[in-house]
Amino acid sequence: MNSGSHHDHHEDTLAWRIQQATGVKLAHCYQCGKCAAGCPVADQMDLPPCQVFRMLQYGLPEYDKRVLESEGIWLCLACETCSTRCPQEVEIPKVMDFIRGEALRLNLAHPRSRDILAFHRAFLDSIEYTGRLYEVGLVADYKVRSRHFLKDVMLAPKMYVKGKLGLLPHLIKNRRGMKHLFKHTIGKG
Amino acid sequence: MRIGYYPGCSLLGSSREFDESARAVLKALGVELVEVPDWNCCGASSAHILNHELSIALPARILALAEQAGISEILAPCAACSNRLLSAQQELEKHPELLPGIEKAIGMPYKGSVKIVNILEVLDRLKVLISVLTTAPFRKKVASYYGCLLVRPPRVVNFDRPEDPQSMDLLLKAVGATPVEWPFKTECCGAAFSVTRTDIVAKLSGKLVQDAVKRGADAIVVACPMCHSNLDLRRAEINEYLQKEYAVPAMFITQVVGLALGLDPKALGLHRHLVPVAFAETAGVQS
Amino acid sequence: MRVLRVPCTGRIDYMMVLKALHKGADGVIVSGCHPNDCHYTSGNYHARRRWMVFKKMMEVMGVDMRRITFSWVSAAEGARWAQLVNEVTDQVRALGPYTEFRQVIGAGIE
Amino acid sequence: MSRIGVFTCHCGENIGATVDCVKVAEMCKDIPGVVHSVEYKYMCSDPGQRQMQEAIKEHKLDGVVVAACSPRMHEPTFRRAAGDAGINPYMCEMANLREHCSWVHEKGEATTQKAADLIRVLVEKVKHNEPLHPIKVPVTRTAMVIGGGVGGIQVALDIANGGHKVVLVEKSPSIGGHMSQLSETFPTLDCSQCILTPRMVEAAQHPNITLMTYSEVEKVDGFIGNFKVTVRKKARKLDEHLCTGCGLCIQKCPNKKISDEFNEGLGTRTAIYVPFPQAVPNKPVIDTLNCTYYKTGKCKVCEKMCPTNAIRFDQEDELVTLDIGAIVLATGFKLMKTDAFPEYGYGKHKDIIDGMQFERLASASGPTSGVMKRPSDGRSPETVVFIACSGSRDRAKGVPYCSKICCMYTAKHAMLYKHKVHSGKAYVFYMDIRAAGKDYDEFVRRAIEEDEVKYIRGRVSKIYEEDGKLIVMGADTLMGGEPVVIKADMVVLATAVQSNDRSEELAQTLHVSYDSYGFFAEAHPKLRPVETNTAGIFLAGACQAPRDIPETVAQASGAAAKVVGLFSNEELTREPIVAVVNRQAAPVYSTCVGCFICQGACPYQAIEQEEIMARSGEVIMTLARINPGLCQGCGTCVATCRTKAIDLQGFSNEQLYAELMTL
Amino acid sequence: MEAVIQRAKELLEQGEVKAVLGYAKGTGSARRPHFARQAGQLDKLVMDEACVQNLAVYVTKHEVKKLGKVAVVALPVTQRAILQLMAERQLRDGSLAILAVDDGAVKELDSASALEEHLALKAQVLNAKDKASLADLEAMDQGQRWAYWQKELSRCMKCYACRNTCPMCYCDHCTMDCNRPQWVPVASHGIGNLEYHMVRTMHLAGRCVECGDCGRACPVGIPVHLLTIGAEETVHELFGQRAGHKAKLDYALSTFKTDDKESFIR
Repeated sequence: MNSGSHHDHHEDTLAWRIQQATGVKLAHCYQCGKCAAGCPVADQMDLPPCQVFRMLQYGLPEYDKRVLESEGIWLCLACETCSTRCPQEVEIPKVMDFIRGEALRLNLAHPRSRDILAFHRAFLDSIEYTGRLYEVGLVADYKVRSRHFLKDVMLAPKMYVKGKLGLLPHLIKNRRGMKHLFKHTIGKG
Repeated sequence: MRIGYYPGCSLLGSSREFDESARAVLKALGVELVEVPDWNCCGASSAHILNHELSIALPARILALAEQAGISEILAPCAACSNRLLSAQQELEKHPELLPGIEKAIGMPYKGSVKIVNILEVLDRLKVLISVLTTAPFRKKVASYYGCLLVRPPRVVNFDRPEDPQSMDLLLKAVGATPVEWPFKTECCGAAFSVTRTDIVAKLSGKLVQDAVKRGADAIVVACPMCHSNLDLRRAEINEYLQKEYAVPAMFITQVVGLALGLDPKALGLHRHLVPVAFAETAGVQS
Repeated sequence: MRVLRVPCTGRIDYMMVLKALHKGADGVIVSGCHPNDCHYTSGNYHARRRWMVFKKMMEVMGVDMRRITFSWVSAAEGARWAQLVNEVTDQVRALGPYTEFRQVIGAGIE
Repeated sequence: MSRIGVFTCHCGENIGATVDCVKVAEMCKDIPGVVHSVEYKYMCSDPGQRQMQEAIKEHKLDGVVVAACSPRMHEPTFRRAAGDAGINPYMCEMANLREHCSWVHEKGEATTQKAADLIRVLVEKVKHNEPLHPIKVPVTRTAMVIGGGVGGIQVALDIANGGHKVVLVEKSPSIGGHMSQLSETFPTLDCSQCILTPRMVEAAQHPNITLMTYSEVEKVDGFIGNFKVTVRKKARKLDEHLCTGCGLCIQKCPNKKISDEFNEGLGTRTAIYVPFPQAVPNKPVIDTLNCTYYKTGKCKVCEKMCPTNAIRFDQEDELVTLDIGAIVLATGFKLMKTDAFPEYGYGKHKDIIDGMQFERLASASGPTSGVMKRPSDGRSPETVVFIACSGSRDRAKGVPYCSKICCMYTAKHAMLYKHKVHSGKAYVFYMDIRAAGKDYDEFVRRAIEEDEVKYIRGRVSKIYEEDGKLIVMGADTLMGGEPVVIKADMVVLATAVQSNDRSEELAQTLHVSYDSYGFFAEAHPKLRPVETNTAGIFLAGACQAPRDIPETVAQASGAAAKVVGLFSNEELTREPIVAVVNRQAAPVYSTCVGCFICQGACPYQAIEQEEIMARSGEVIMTLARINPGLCQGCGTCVATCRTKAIDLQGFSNEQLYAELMTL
Repeated sequence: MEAVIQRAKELLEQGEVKAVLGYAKGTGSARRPHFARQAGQLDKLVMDEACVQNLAVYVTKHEVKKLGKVAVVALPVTQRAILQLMAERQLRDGSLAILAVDDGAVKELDSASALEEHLALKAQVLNAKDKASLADLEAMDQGQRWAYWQKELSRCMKCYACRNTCPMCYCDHCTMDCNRPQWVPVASHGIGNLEYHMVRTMHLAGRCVECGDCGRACPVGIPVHLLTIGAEETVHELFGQRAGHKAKLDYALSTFKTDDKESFIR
């Protein structure tokens, strides 16, 4: 017996790739706007979440590109307010995660995402080499990557005084295991 | 009571006082903590942005290490850590096909048998004991601030109710505090944008500080290191954004409970805050 | 997938399941109205007990019970029925022909 | 040897598009016993049926298989046609090529082969069919209507005016239902009570209608034409015959602070009360949960005041059993409560109300006498936000369906508000405006164009309270999802229409089907919308799905017509699908061993004992016998019988075995 | 034993019963059923550990019923079978004098209610050997169980000894003999054997008194009693009902509870 679901899959669309990777079906979104209404950063986004979904629903290359190039996708805080309240139970942050990955893969990430990306990369590098987050190293690395050398120069000494900044990294014992872990996940490329 | 313990990176650095106060309070309540040996970072707010598998493998390694150490229940005080651990555990439960790849990456078997709990859940179990042992009731008006990760997404964390949660309020009542009725218990503070988009943090956290004060709170009580650093370390930026000097301190729930139990403010790391807890020294002598 | 119509789950004699296997079915779905929702008041409650005992007996005999699916689907649940049939047919296809049982049938042909 | 005819239907494209019907008809000719096999575009059409009838005569067929759609649709059609052609109607069976084959498979050789296989199975069944004869049963010409809202009243009046007795059962103290709570009705804005109360009075005074208010159905036995219904008459704690409805008891009751259900908690009532001034019957009940006497053993003020000594503190519930021929369910709906909305404060904000509460605020007979006052502090709200689809079309809240009435009543609410507070601002958050109905869209346009209600297309994410205002955080999807924040004085949630409390329990009592939301299921969504799957039980109104007043009343009249039609017969014929215990010649008599295990399995107490006696009067054996009047043909006894002594006509062991062995 | 013989003698001599059914010495150490229709034949009666057969199988036979009231030397399994047969209306209440022998004591019971009362006093315990065998079966995986039963049943020649020795298989017209339709193939081959034992098990689930006679009767040593006893234990676990304990029919498969618990129906 056939399931009867033999629609054409537009494999070249972002919507299809999202469904494959996250299981989220874009068609579930009926554009009620509740996500945008509750999103703490919607007013800063060039495309609020419901607009991102609207564009993806078309399945047209020019709209997919606009989504991938948007700044808004980098502002999502993954606070899950939208998905918690979504009447259609769409896991929006999961989709945002995936779109960001695609934007990077296709070299379409918004220029202003550079800082955010620099932070995340520095974060992961830190744990790849030490196993745990080394905050001083992270901030230094971030500064180099983002070229915001002067950012937070005032905060660090205060934190140090309060005993909140360790100058030496915490190293875990099995650092080779950590390298192995990165190699077999993000490093699979 | 014996329970596994996963402090997470923040509790070793910028939120050291959360670790200190959690250990102090749980010790006072007779809970023995068994730290997960050679634990690693959970990936927190970065791994899932860049790579899905990595975001599962990092927590999976922690849980597998806990399993090897014979830990059946693990406390992750950091809300971000407990959220990531739970997400990874459920993702592996829902998609067993991912398991071989993950086990290969972490170089260990993973069973998924460890139960993950947050600090409020553990304190909630000890609530009766806490109220009995309270020697210095915390007679302050407080804004209990849960943030995002403790209660959302509800299908993952399955803890308290997603809007207007109650567990921290009840705990605070148990130690003599008066929680204010406020609508921003689970609004986002700006989370991981602490370093990169401080402007957004100032705005979102600013809204929280402003409203808490307006509703008469003497302190904002948190259970998440990220929330705490945004409300405390970023207070200068918040005040600049709001064009007003707000001095309301942000305290960890463990610090509040610790004070109520009569523990030494220093042992609770209260001196580490950038926004001073002005009443900390006197809190102990109030009745 | 072939459908055999009976008025009520209460009418479903376990012999019918055995005969379906005998005729070479690789999977069987036994289905009817939800408990409490029987068109004939309580036929499905009796059926439920019968299935509980039957399933255990089949397990003791070593029959592969992944091939027999019991389910409640009401007349108002078309989509659920379609989903069930798709899932079960996929599952049974994945299991392949029930060769163990077929060998026994083969032994019966004189 | 059987002479069977096979008639394969294309059902237009329904079967023909994926199944090669011509080939199927050819293949069927090779089935042993089949002497005639043809296909036709529409077998159910007149020429199609005639073709079958002619073939029966011409080829002297003794059995027929019609390979077409589901037997649920056309089995009666073809059986009647076969019967008219001279063979026993039960010698006709249907193979379901449409639902079981063509609709679920793609075009191809395998699909055609499967179609032929399905027919083969039914041919084998027909070979084992026996001629059967319908069973006649008498009809009790009294109807019961359950639910005394506008739908139930309409059903009762229509049946009563058709000349038949009706018992109208209502669980609350008065008939009238939700409609009696409404202020005005869309799209005409006429007063709800003004049009409803005359109907209530008419029902109460009709000689053919017996009202049973404050009563609930406990148990239903029997079958179409012959139900036995047990009704619990809850104790009003007064003698209805003595009570004149003077109301002195109510005036003097000291306990006046009880939350008033009729006013949706916005007002208060006494412990002895009538729900509303126009209640029918206008006889009070004592709320024993709140009455001081029942709580403390002291008070009895009402008893002292009553001029006719009608109060009966010791009155108990009474169980009444009635003979009923047909039942109509008109039990209505309930609204989702505001506490189901975490993001809107779990119902803790007094000024966030639901649609029915707004009706009471707007009603001249309501707690504010129709003056707009918000519940928290009684101030006139200057800004009101109405939120449509609150909980509806929201799978996260378990209600994926559209509640259907909210678009219209929200427009009405906004309009009523604007009429009462001219300077006020009314905002409506909506997702779609569903205003299909006579004068409906015009009504919504009037709200927008003339009364200047601001419609915003988007959902509201959160509402919180700040400085005495409700901060409504929405978004405008027509402005690219831009966040919209409105500081409101009052928020009205058009909450979802849900099946009534305990509707599933009632459905189980009546053995009718219900959907996963607790709404009663109709027998066919298009063609049998007022019937249930259980013969003799009908539906009207919102107990089946969300409905507005005009639809409910229309459906009520439809259900009444069905009942009146049923009552136009002296006797009913029932399908002869019943169980029988075999009988054989002496000395065997039957393969029944008389263990009577079947008795426990029968849901209908249809299995009796029969003693086989010798001429001497000595009992040789005691065997089971099935009363065909009581047996409904479920077949549970058949599957329970070890010696296969019981069989089910129409689904016999031989028939099913033949089908199975043809799979 | 003396007490039993004594009482049996009285009953027989006073004409209260027409015959006494008990055990006598058989070949070797075996015991066989013994019908005594005169007092003189009573001396052959024995009662010892070797008396295991469930004598209830004889009391439903037409020949025995025709005799009139009969006294039966009844082990607990026999008592249970008789009570179940009365509940299933195969024996008239009062048609037997039951000489209950358990733990050496003798008690005369002449009604179903007396039997029910008597049986309620003692818990029904499965013997250790059968319990262990059932546990072994349980421990196997599905494939192993299949292989086990296929091997065992391959020896079955459908002699129906298991059926004939069973007190609950009293039907005059067994399903096995039903040929319209022929549900179970007659021949003793793979499917025929498998289906026969499945049907026998289902027919006895909730009715088996766990005497184990079917297993003992099998000439080729197939442990068929494990099937019926296993099914009876399943019924007891699932529904808390047991065959042979109630005077009024209390058959698990013709009753139900609305909250019967299962987890496999989707």
